[in-house]
Amino acid sequence: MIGDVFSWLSDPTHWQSTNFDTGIWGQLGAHLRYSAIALVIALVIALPLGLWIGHTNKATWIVSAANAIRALPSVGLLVLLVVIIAPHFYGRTDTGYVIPTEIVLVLLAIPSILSNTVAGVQNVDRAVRDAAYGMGMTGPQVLFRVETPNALPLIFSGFRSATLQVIATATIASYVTLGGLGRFIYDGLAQQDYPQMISGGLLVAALALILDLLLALLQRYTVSRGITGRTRRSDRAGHSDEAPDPRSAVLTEDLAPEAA
Amino acid sequence: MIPLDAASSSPWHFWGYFLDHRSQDLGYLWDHTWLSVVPVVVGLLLALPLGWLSRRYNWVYPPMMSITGLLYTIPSIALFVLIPPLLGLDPLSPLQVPIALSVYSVALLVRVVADGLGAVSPETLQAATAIGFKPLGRFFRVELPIAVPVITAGLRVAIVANVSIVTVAGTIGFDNLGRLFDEGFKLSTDTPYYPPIILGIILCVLLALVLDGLVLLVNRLLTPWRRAVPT
Amino acid sequence: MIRFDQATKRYPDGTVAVDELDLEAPSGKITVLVGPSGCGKTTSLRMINRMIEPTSGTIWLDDTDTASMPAHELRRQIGYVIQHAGLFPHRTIVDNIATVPFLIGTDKRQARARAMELLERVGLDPAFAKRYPGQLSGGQQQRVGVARALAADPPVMLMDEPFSAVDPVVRDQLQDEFLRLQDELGKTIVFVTHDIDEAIKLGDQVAVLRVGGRLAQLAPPAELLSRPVDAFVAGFVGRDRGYRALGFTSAGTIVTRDEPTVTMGESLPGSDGSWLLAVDPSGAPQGWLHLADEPHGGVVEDRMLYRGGTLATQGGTLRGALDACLSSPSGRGIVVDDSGRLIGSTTAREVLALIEGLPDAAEVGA
Amino acid sequence: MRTKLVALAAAATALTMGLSGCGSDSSSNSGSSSKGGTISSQMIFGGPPEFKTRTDGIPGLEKNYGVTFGKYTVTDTGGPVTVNALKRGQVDAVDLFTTDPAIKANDFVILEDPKANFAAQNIVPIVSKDKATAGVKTVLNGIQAKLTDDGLGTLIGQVQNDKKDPADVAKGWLTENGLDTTGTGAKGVTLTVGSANFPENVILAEIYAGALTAQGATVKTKLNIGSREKYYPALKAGSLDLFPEYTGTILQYIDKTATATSSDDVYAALGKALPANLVALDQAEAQDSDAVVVTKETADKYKLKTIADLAKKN
Repeated sequence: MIGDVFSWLSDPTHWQSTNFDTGIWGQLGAHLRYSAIALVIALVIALPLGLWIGHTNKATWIVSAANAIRALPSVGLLVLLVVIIAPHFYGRTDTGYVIPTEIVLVLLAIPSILSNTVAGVQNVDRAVRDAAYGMGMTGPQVLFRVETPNALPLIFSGFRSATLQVIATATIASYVTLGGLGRFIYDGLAQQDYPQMISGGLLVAALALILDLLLALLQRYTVSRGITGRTRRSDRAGHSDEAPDPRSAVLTEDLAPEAA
Repeated sequence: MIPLDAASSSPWHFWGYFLDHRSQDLGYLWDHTWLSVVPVVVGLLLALPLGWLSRRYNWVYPPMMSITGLLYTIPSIALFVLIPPLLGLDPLSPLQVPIALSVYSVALLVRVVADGLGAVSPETLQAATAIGFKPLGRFFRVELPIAVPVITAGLRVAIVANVSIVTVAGTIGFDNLGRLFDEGFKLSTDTPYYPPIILGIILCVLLALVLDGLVLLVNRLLTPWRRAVPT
Repeated sequence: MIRFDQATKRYPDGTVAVDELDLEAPSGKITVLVGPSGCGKTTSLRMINRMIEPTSGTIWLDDTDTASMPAHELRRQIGYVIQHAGLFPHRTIVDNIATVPFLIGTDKRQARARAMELLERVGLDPAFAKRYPGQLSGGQQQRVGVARALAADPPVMLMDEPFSAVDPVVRDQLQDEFLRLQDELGKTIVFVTHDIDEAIKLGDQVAVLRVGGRLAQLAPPAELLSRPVDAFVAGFVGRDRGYRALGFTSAGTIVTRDEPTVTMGESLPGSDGSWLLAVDPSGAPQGWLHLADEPHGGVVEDRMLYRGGTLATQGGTLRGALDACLSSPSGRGIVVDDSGRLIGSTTAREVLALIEGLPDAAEVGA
Repeated sequence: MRTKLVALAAAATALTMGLSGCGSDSSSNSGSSSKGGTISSQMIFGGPPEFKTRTDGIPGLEKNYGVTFGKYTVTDTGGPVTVNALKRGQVDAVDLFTTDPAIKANDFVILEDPKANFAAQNIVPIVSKDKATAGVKTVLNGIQAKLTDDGLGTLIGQVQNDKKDPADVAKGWLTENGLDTTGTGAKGVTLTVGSANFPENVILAEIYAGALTAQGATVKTKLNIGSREKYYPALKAGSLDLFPEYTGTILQYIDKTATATSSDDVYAALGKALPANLVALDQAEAQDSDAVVVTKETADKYKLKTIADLAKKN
């Protein structure tokens, strides 16, 4: 079986698109496109909102509400939105399926980013915030020059776990007939072509891992060394050198509302 | 005839739909419940020794966290289809779903257990040793109870996540509440057929709430000392 | 000059943190606000830079009503040091120090150069400049905190329990350096502490506040010790205030007698007395030897020393002189010069005679 | 709330459009010229994933009629997605089941299949030999005799469009055809009826179950079982006793090399291919086979009657 998967993946015709069929590169592009759009929209909504909530400590109920969205089954939501929205589109377009998919992916990404951003800002040491105001910083200066840089590790881990969830869930776009790497999984299943199905699974997992790695690198170069503890002479003990793990984000964001 | 049709397709007809298909829906609910719970229990049982090892031996911690972190990045549908070839199961084996979910639960809970155990203060550990607990006794009588609240938080995440992930297995033909979505989708011919979809969403959310509540309840029973403190 | 004029802070729930406070912190002096927790000392301090807005009353900064300008502009003219330093973890030490100059738009290079200067001024190695706060000890962070407050050369500094989170030895050191720095800079400083000893050590004047935010007494330290206005202040100032007041009175030049010594590492002389002072080759006292315990002809070693005695500095306070006598196992108080070399010894009786010879107990420290 | 979501989604779409359309399965139909300008080369075909690779799917259409489509869009297995895609112009030709009531409802045109690319798919009950008593056979064959294409289409319409419960629909049909008379013909037999998870198959299973129960059999149902890979082994192993099947597909499933296409040939071949413990009862007149379906406008525009017409030059 593993040999079959390998030969499926190493067949160049499976990578190239034809007029008739979309290959791995094409579906990879579609997968990335759906994911990127959802992540950008989620970021545009959740990041400013999270910074504002964290900074002002107002409307914290929004965080709880966003976390409640997690209990919604994404497949159910997708199907619901598809049956509502898809019939309104005519012609050679898959917009009627893209919109529901993007809504589901955005809703999926928002809670992680939002709650981690809020937690990140709120977790900034009181003394640090106090000092910032005491130095004569204005509210926005405190937010952007002090709170945001210090919240970056948590914001990043929120974004990383959102990315993982979105990449994983974008596969179910194929359940409602769209492209993306999920196509290989659902098609392989229907065609009883298990090497194709397993290859699809491997491709999605590999994509998730690679993106997470890239984000980890980005995080490494954007977050101040003073916060990561990645300093030449670290005098911290324990596991401070260990790279932040996306799963710690999953935890923190869910632990946060309980602690609140 | 037509008003009746409109009514039976309305989103509010989900209860009538449930009554009409009670045995099937209860079957889905039951499948969904055990698929959500059993893997978390299995995951916890595996995560306890692994988490303990990562605390007991410092060198175990970083690789353990990397591996479990890596497992958690694999999308669920990918894991469902990757499990059979890896374990030599039939591609349609019904075991792949609970196994995949157990893998996630372990991946999530190992860190939680390790962090929970790490949260026990050194003073408490020294005191326990001084009183005369042996390592195993100390683990079960002192460290584990103190780590319960942190582990509980992890269990809540795991179980709520499972309820949602199980529906994905419904799209590739496994019985659970996800099948209601499939059904609604298939019957949404000219106009949307809401009842099974809405019913599925409601049952999933209720199941998540109930299971979450159960974990909290068990947590309360296991940590009587926390009730004395106002939160 | 900072002046509180009927300044009051009342919270919506009715609690009064500061009640019609009238207080003046003179220019170039250190005014310490001290009192038990809940006395409103920190609230009072934070009302000056409007981290807390007064409910009523006015606070004047020289001739300016502090409420007359935007809070952040006011704050940029006032140095601010807080308990845990509150350094920005994401910025290097040098950039932390240059925070306010950056804010007011000073040229970056100039601001950093000034920050480097300040780093040395607060006694830190310039090598620290590129490090992050997380790499510094608590005491070092607090020095950076002081440097940051000084960066824009504000005439006024507010310090909120800046030294209370560090261990006693470091605290003592920081206090001494702070006083030295203030000698050079002559800032107008308002300093909050809950530690009356710190208040007495640092303050040019000390304001004791009572719970509910009322001023109990405002006086120079010595006066506070000798003439507490009421039972509350007396109780707060503490039981051994008479003894502590000696800390503000110079002992003058103490008449000493020569003290026989033995140098470390040399062999023990035959003895006629029971206690002998050991010194190092430079003449700095190391501790006392109890000759009766030691074999004749043995070599003086570290482990033989009794180190209980404190040292009095010639030209120091009466408190120091008396304590040297009282703490010495031989009963002879050791007096040293400024560089720590032995001058001679005195006794408690002789110091007491000096105290009794003072013109009037009430004028102690005046 | 909903308007907001839609607005938000509209923004998402705008972004989608802005970015390149690469990889989208149903985007524009570029590059049709390379296919030599046949009608089909300018068409997008919609169908289930397996139709792309099945021997009677795209490869069969090419082999038998020389028809190649410009692009393939995956929809669903003869379900609403396929119907809607055709109706709303997302695709031009689709794979649907002949019994689908949506064909009539939407005035769709089934293209004739003169070369029998699609094998006959007569409805046939597959039953365990040891449960196939004379009484059971009589009851089931009685049903088979009454199953017609039109009748089946009506039943599916009641489930799919009117959202009636398959059990009720089955009961109504039995009453209508006088097959719900109580009796003792199947008394003493205990069996489990299974079905796949699409409406028509569920209705058939309910019909079988209802009639057998009326005739005194003890019947359990296990409906909506997923794919054939799941239920066929159960049937073979005896945990299911009765299953409504389609002659062509079940034959193809058991014997991948089968070539029979006409109803009688397929039925005969199936009788030989079944394992010893299973037996096929009478096949019904009713068929539910795959068909290439287009809209009336398309058929008129290109004057399409048979699948072969798709291979004509435009």
